[in-house]
Amino acid sequence: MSILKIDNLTKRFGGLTAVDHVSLEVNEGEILGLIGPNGSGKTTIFNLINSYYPVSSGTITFNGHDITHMPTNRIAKLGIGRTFQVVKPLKRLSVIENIMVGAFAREKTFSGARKVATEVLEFCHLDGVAKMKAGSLPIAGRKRLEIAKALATRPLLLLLDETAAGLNPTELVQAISIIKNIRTELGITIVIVEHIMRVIMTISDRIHAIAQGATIAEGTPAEVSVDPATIAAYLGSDFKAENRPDA
Amino acid sequence: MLKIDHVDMGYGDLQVLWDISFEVSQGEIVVLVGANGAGKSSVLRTISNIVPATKGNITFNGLELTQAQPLEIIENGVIHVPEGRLLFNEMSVEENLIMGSLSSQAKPHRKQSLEYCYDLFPRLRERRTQMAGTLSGGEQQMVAVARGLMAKPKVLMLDEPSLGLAPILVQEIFEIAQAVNQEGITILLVEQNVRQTLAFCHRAYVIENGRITKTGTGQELLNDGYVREAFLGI
Amino acid sequence: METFVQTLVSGILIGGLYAIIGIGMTLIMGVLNIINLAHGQILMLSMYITWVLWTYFGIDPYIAIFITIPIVFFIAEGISKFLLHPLMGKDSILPENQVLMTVGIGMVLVELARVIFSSDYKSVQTSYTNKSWYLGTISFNTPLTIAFIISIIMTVGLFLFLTKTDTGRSVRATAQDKSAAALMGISTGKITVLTYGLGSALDAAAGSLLLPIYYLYPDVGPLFTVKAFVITILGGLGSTVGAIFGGLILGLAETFGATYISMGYRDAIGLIIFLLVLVFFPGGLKRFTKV
Amino acid sequence: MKKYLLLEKREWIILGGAALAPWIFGFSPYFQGLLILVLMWVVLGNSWNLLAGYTGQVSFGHAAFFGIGAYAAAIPYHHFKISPWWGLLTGGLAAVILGYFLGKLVFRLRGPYFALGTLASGEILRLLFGEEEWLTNGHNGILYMTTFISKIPYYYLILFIAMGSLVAVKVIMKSKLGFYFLSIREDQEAAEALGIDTTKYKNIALAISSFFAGLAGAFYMIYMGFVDPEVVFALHNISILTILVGIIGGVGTIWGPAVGALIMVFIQELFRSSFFGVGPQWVSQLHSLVFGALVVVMILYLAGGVVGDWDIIRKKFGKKRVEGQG
Amino acid sequence: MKRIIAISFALFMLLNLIGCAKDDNSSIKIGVLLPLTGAMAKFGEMEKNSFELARIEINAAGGVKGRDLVFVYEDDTGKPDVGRMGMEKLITVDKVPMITGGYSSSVTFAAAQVAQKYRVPFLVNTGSVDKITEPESFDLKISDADKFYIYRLNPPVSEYASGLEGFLKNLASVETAIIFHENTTFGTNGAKAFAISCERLGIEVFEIDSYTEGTVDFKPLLLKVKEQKPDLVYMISYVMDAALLMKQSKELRLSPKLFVGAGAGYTMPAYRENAGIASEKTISATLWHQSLPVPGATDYYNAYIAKYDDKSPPDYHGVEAYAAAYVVKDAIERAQDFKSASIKTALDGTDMMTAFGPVKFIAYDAKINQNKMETYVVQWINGNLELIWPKHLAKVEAVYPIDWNAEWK
Repeated sequence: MSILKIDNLTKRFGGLTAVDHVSLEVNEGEILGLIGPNGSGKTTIFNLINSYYPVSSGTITFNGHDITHMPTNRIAKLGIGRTFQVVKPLKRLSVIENIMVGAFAREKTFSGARKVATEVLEFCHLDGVAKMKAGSLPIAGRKRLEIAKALATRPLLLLLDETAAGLNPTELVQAISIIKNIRTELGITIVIVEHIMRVIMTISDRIHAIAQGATIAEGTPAEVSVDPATIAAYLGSDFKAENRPDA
Repeated sequence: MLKIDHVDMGYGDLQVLWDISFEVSQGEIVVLVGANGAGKSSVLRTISNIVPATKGNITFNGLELTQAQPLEIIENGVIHVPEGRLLFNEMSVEENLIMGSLSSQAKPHRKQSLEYCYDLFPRLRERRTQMAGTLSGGEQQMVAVARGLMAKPKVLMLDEPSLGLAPILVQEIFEIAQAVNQEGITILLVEQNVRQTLAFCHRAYVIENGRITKTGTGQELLNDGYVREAFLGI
Repeated sequence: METFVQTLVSGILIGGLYAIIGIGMTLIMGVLNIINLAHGQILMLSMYITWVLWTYFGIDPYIAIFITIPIVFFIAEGISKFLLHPLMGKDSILPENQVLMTVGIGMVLVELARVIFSSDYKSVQTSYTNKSWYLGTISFNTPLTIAFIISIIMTVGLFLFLTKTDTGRSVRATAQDKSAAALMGISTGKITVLTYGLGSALDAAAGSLLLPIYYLYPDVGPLFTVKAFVITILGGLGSTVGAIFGGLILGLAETFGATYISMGYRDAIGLIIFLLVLVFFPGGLKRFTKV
Repeated sequence: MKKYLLLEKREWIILGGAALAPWIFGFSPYFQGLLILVLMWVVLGNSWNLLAGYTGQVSFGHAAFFGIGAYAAAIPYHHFKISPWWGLLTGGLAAVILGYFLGKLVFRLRGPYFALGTLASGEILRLLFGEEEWLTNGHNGILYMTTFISKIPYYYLILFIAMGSLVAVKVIMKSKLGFYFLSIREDQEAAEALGIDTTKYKNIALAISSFFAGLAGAFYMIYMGFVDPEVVFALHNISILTILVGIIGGVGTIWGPAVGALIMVFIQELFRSSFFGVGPQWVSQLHSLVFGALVVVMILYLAGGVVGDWDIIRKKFGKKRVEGQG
Repeated sequence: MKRIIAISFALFMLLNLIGCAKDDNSSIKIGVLLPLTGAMAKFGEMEKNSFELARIEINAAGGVKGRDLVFVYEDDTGKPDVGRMGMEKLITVDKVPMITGGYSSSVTFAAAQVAQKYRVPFLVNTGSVDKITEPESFDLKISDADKFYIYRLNPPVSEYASGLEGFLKNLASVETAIIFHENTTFGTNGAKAFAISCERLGIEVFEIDSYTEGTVDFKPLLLKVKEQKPDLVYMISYVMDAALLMKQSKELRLSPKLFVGAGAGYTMPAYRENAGIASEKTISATLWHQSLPVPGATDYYNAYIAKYDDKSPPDYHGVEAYAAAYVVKDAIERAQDFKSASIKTALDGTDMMTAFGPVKFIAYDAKINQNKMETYVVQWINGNLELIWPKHLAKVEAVYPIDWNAEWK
């Protein structure tokens, strides 16, 4: 069952085609990895899914709703949560307040939101810093807060944009376990953009590779990494150095 | 020539670089490779003293860069071509190039430098009056590199010049880098595009989480199992 | 027909004067990215300086420009350096803190003027203040014509400065991309401070040009602050050529509105155009002029 | 920090003090008048603070709402001799309606452009109300003989409104609405991604804000018995002073506008009256100068305002006092 | 937070003490409400100077009932709300038995309400909007003179042009007119009043048009004159706008039969100074002129110039204040005691001569406690402001008709 279906999605900025007729499907309960070199259009695809940019052509269907031209907040209400590559904490609010803002999407009352927020705090291992101002969190905390805020909205689908970048090995392990838990414990479908190959190859069920805004390969991690087209067109020319946790 | 010695750097309470040390010698092409957010660009920003180092020394031909004004650094020939090009979009190509030659040491040669750049990038000569913001990505990257060259660099620091470019253009940019190097300009390159850069560089450093974790010649690293595995993910 | 032509002439002449007030603002707003609510007060300040020069030293306002400009430039540099620049890095809830600072500065300037010069109206009477020349039956006010010519000259001068000199290019570069400018070795802090001074110096020229036409009292400023906004938004931020056209359009719109709609709505017309441009054509005329 | 009916104990003490204030100080109608003015600015300040301080939409045109509120009380009186007291019902409402339409226009703008847009809106209304004499009596303004000689009824009325605005802000900021406002202030894009209809919530913030500003305007009409477009739609004397009240007291704090209003009214009056007639006459010339200088110094050194930067102030001055007491 | 409360409490108490501290029997304090700062401070200053001039003269001559006369000035800053507050302070803190002053119409009216409420006589000397002395606007009736505490020395704005009416009827023959006015209370009411005068005189009014104070370019307005060619242009403006209007009229070579100003700006030396030759032969209504054969008029004028500044001589605003000071003295002297009620009774009986002219508070039309007086017409002739109407007082012959081309050479 596909929860998100992207059909011939195209985005042009002036003369530049940032996303070029990309079609992809995300099945309920899976983790889909979206890979591609820097500037290949991954974040743009996220920005199109939740309507930060207007779509030039193509359609996006989520859970049976056509969300191509729906405003961002309604898409979020429908159940797509996302994180930002450049984290966007609500700086002058405390960590728990940040998460409560997300929780209010489904909760009407203060106490209800607080309850949800407390659960999410624990889930993302943020309970120790609940009262801290979000602006003064270290990077790892901010990345987790980003996930926590999105989780608090109780999404059906979570778009994770480079949540592991800039983390040290221990933090990375923690982040991976959180992401895995999101699927196993909360049953939330995930689309993840990540540069750290190890991360994406180990947690993804399927991989969708793009370069220059266009799809170049799709399949299981094993398939994609041996796909001749990928190696030739993508891995071959855009060879990537990877970060990896020191074992 | 350029010596980075036990440098720490951070923004506020967030430490980004940890005890970075490396050296670049005259005429070399040195590459810093690493994932997004590993701190590669921060190294360059620290060298240009846009963000001050919190610890350690950076010297260039004996000049202490951590104590120098940004303009002083430029005048001494340490030139930074930033990630994402950072062109002045509402200025013409030529004006963008001129902006590269503000320093007292580059200004007298402005005319020759312009000619030199136009010879290197004939396409820019055609588009000299066009607004930089209206150029294609590859052309913009050319302007960025050319703008760096206008400053009469001794060391040219290129931050991800391949960003968002089609493979054919990436090839072209790297060829230009090599050509510039042939002219005697030292190059410090930051790249994610490991295979191609490692293939032509003299030496490389791998940066992870703000620390240097591996070093060697390009070929050594290309053959290194660790690097191969990390990049392929299998 | 005569009314129409005369209205046109008046509109253009007054528009030239507006333009030079607007250019300073457009420079400041473009580079510093703040709304300078003290712009009119700086104008007031320069008018007082010009007035003092005329009254006590007998220096003609058009010559006084050369004295007023540097004085105002240095005062503005001080304001920018010690009052506005320190706010740049400060984290505060309102990003508009610098704007509010200009409000405070404006209040202080007005009240200082009131303490020093009292609230009396001041004006200068020179041999040419009441002169005008004629083309057929159409009259051209002499000081306004001079102001118009000087403002064109100054705009061209500013345009050349911004496009042909390194400092000028640095100003534009800073306006477009601060971090890129810093990489070029430009001290963006210094450029910002300089730009405020430069914008205010243009304002000062406007003050000297305005004095023979108009009159002076401590509260004269806000009227022109609002006009400067309108021109800036109309012409597009940081656009000198845009400011000229913005000034002319405002002058013409006001004058035609006043002639053919109602004099009482004169100021409202400018503001309504302003609001419409702000909301529906962000970028103003800059789209067409590019500079 | 026990709470009794929405407020903390010390807040009740302050309100109690405020309720007794006109009686404590010698029944002097002059001082009562000053207090009324303070409270009116508290309402305006609170109104602005909700929109600017908490929602991040810095309005430079709050006079529009204040003025429309005042005219909502005045126009029916002018044409039909309907008591301006009805303005307490219609004033806020009229301001909300105006806010609805203005919001459609100005919420397309962000940051400094929003500020400019609101500024222009306020100014356009001022000109409009001055010109449309058939409706507003133009620059003659509308006058009416106020109902009470005593200040006391007005004092309690405005105290009630000020309290209402304070409690409203406090309650809102502890609810979903408040959280949404804050998130819009902090990061509009992040807020959208969390499912917040930012346009809708900005409009709600504007509606509440304009309601109280309109109410303050209606009160002004009832209390002063006089409106004129130059007074109630004034850019400097209403719109900008409202902002300065917020800045001095502390933007985005519950008690900031109250403290700011107190400071502004008393400093201005202190100087305007030459230290209440004790000082030399020329001091009165300085009242605006001193206030302007205060604004400059505050923004430079205490950008959070007296309440927002209370900790800094206490550190600087508090210690000495403790030693002195010891 | 507690400290704040404590400090503010202490402040309040201190202020209260200050407010109550002063009381002595050697002087009599009278309140004066004037704009001493803000845009209208120039006129406020002129009036304050005149009050002080009168005070010094009065005290030098033995004061009032053996006490020194003291004026307590309150700055209304040109804003009605501040004016009200100042008024309250005068009444409740300074506890003055009577108040005078009142410059701008809107402030004066707002302040008058306070005086009426507290039943403290308020002698208005400049605020000119009609309703100030109309009991109806204070919810009173014409018959309520004993409850009405507002008095006015100067004529209401509707009568500013009364002298002009006579002039137009007898000396100049005009059939059509255009009226320009600043869009203030003073301006709009003056324009309406003159339109009514025109109706009485059978003059057709082409257009009544307003402008905002501080306009730079009046040409759109003046072009209407060029198009419609009225015989008379009537203008209600303060001094700088007046000068600009005339300068630009000259520039456009307008040639109506008459340019007439409605007092205010058109009689001030600054008008002549700024408009230069363009002011020549313009006519204005005025409430006063120093050459009037009124005892004390010239003396006041000379004394003012001698004491203050010969560069900005006083106009009718100044003499209004000066005269008000003498009316105050007269009333207090006749009053039984220093209480407000007694002073009111004394004011009712005022019938005296001042440098401004005769003062007597009477009831007529919808007004009570209003001093009814003649107004005058002046003309700038060879750079001097000369009285040209009423004819029996005029020392100089009016210049009419006027050849503008010759005048403006």
